[in-house]
Amino acid sequence: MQRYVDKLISGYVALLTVAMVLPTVVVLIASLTPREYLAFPPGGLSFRWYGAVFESGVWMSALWVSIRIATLVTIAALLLGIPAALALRAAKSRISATLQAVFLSPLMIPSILIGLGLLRFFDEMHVRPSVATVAIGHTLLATPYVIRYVLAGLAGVDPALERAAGILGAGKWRTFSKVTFPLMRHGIVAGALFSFIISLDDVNIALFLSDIRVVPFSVKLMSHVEQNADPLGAAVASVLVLIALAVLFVCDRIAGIDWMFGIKGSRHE
Amino acid sequence: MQRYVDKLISGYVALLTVAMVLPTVVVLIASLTPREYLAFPPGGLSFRWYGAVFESGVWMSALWVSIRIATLVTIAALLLGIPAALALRAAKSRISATLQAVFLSPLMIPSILIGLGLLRFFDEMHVRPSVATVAIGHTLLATPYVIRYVLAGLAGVDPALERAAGILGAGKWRTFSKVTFPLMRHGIVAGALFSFIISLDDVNIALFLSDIRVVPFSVKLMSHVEQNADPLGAAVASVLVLIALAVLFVCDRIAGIDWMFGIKGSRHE
Amino acid sequence: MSLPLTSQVFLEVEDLALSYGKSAFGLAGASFSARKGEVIALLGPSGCGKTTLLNLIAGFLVPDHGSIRVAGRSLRGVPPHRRDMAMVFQNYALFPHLSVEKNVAFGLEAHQVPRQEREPRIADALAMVGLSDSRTRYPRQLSGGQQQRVALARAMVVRPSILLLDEPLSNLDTLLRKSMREEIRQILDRTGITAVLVTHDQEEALVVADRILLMSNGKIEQIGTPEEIYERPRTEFGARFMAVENIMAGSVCSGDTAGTTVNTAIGQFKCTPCDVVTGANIKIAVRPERMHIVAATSGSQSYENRVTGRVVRSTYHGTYRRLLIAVHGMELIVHAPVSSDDSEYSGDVQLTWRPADTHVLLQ
Amino acid sequence: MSLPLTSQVFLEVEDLALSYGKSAFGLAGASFSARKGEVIALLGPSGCGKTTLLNLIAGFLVPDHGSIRVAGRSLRGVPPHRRDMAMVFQNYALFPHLSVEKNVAFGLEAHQVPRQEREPRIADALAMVGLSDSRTRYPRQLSGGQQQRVALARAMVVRPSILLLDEPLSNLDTLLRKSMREEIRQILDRTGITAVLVTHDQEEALVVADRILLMSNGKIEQIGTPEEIYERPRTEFGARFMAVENIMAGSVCSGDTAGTTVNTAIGQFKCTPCDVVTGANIKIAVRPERMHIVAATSGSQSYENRVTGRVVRSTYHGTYRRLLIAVHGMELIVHAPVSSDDSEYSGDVQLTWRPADTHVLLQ
Repeated sequence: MQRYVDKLISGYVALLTVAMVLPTVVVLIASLTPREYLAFPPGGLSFRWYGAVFESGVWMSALWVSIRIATLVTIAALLLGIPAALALRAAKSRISATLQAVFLSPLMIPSILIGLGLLRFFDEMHVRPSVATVAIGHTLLATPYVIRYVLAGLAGVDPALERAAGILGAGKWRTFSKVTFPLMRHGIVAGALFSFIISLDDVNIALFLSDIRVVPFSVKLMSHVEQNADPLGAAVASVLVLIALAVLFVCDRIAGIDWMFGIKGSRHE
Repeated sequence: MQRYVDKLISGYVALLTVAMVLPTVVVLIASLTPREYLAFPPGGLSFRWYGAVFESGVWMSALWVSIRIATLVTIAALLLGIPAALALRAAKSRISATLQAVFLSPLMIPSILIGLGLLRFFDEMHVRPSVATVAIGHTLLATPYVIRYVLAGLAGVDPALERAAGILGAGKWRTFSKVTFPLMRHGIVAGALFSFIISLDDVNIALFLSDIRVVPFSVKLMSHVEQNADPLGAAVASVLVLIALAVLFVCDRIAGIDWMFGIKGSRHE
Repeated sequence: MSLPLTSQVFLEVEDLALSYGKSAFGLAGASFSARKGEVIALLGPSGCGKTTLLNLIAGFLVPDHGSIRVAGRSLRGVPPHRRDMAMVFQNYALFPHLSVEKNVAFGLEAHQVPRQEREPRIADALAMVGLSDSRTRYPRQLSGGQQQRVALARAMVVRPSILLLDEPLSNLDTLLRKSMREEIRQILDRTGITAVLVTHDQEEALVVADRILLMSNGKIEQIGTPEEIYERPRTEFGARFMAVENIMAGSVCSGDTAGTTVNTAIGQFKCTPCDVVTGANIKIAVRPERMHIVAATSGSQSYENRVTGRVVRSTYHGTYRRLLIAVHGMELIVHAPVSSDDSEYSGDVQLTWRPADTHVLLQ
Repeated sequence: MSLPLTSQVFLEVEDLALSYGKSAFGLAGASFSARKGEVIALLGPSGCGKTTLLNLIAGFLVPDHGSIRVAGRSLRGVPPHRRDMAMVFQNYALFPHLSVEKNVAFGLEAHQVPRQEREPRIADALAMVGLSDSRTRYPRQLSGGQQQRVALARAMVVRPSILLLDEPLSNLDTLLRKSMREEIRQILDRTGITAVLVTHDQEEALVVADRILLMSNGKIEQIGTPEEIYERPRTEFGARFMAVENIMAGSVCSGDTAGTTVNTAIGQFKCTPCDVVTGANIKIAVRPERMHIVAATSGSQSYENRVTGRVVRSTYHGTYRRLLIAVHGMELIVHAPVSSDDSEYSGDVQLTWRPADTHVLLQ
């Protein structure tokens, strides 16, 4: 009986796994077609469409714009989010709960609205679309994630450890740099990872805050696939996935990714 | 000294709070303009553009499509996500960590890619765009959130409680319904909330998987604001926010929202 | 090691084993039995397998081999909820979302006790632990001691055939722990229930149990009544665990049914009788409170075993004074009664103890 | 309640208070002082304010009023890291991301001890706790007892002026707790450090401390040496907490410097002298192990206070037998030595105890 249930669960989990990765796999395979149209099965194997992406000045400059934006966003979101998380942790629990709700509210708000709101705001201020305006929009989107992950990282830091550092002679800064920071590092890395990828993938906000002179990669991808069904779009989307995987790999080197996916606790518990 | 730091932190937190809610507030206020064009400050106060939304058959049918999709997505994501989370919890920690990474991977994948992949897949299968195709796309996006929140909810359920129920004579089903479920309820409600709102707000996937006969609210909003700068778009975006708030309110009634925003633990700890 | 089967045997555990890796701590072939109404303590240090054994009895773990029988019926394949047992958990495991009365009612509902029968049984159980006034409160509103009582009431109310207790008192303060163990003993006596108690606390086992299984490294070291376990440890582990702190290596000089004589580094001592051949290397053990101090100068009452030593350190423990005494390079621990004149516990002293308190240990 | 100021006074706490709400448990005007090298135990049940007092001394909490002085210098406004103290935490609070040696080195680096001086001090500290072989291991790889030792080494290595210990042994097994408290006492003795120990365990306080502050409800109930606290409890709380289980209400019959005579429901008893007026309602307390059984028939040695009763229950505790004895409707607890013939502890017995063991309690 128990064995039967175990098999059922295994089967179910396997099925769900396939469903989850299916779209990605379809696009990755389709992007390798040698044909002129998007085909699945691809009917061959070729890097021809990747070549087209990497040889195109327009696509490469869009990619460069996106990477610049994502880097700015990551830095800004960390600079805003880490102190906010530390303040929330120190605050009384009632105040903290309210502020957490406020800070995390962008998770609940349609990104179109954030784009629209900032567009109006920048218009009023006579600020012209640029890498910076897109980055500001994405930072609003990314900061809640940083706060969330850093708070989760801090939750694993027993305050007794900071007291122990204090009574052993460590001032606030030494306590933070030698005890708190190393123990919450995972949270910061996870926040940075998500910030980067959110910025890289966003279309809705970038659409409002960029213009013809500043076209991020994902916006260009969106407008491309809206008008064309060629394999170039699949190749571009695959490039996005590959960049995400590269960033993930770097983060894994720094802090171990098992932690990011949640629940099962940090390695230091 | 300490007081000075406290004030600095308070000020910083206040500033960040303003920045976070700024775009939303700008749009909400701008949507109340009586004028023909999107103005901030609005130069008056009127529900004229809301009237225009609610009196328009096109907008209302789009809203109805969205709500149907979001409801389907919520149900499907819960049906898929809850058993997956239970299986992940029961699995050995090494297997579980790997599977969690797989299940949560859609969080890392650009939604454009998911849309593109499913579009190709449905094309191959000769499935025509419908409410169901959009719902399937959103379910792929929403299920990882459900798994994540339900796992977080389960993390607060001490396995000793389930053993206690068992030795007191409760079979597997009674133990689940009387002990595990009530204690993980928050996680389920949070997962449902996020599923609903993700579906309501998504544009990228819906764009690929819908067609002219099935236009979700947010897709219609996107195409509207791409072409018009009138206050109607602001009013529509505000309606989305109001729906999100309404759902949030319902969830709060069911399970208390303080829990959703994370970290500070459930009321039963 | 199991008792002979009699008509009274109620719980029988035979050669029960679980390899390390399947549980945090393994168990290697444990056998014992309990009569109806008997309270058995599984006593040992952390990691000795006592909790594994309890979880096997409860059905939370499945043994590699061996059998468990209750009233002659094998429990192989029977899930926990059909074993007709109840358990008090170390952290109480009260349902946090249910009130005290709902916690207690849980088992009655699960066992489908008729509705009209439930109320009086809940009232009785809560009265038994003195918590009739706290019915509508929630576990988080209770102190540790009160939570402990609710856990006990919740387990007892289902009238289990066997009650399992997993370190039920380890989360309580010293004082509360002492009074709760008396109370638990009385409740067990009054209800005549068969119980298995897991504990790492020697005194708790002595006070609560009818019989003690002393465990170490996944094995049963000794089974016996509290008196047997305390007074006659059979192995060095048992002696150390029961706080017999003076253990000396020696060789057997002579032995008959009246007693054994053993040569040690600090002299020749008379011991309890045992079947060890002359010349064998063995260890002997003497409890600190069974060694008596006689001031070197006085000629007061003394026993057959005697050595002279020097007090190295003396600590006050309230009921007794703990003395570290150097005897020819060996250190002995003596617990001496606190007297108004502690000067007799300094300098050179004579130590004396009875042969009956000098135990030969199995290697 | 504070000792007279002498040149030796090192730590002085005066009227220190923190209202409930600012900390989990409040503290109402505590005063005491400690001489250089003295070990003070803050003893009391959970919630009595002992940990609050320790955290105030450490500087983790800021008092509402009152002062703390070390060697004459006020610590008002001095943050924890400038107090030149060290602390051993209840859960050890070892840095999980640092190896054992890095944990121990932490305080030396924070205090900017020159690099060449650190290595020998780390080696000494680890040798002191017997962990020289575990330098490169991480806290999670150590047993509870080893973690405890690392915490001690980490605190001692900085040579603090005052060592604070917050329930350092409460997470250990009974047997390990007993041996660790001896070891801690020896390390404190050897280093001559001034220490404040928080504990809820009576015997731990008796063994480790030079003086004990008995606390209850945020107040100091009694300050004294282990002997004073154990032998001469002054309040009913103190008596109960120190396991003086026989407490009887009565009224004073007569009294002089030689002793007091008190009338109780079960007879008239001679007590220790005290300044209570004749006729006053008071309570008297006698420790269970200071009541002696004389079989009703025999004529063996007995003391001035005497009653006759009936053994209701007898439990075996190894070192002693705990007897519940009914005396004219009152129940007395007696801890009697375990004898080979326990039959004398049943039926009607005569109880006897010394006036010196009969304490009059302050109301």
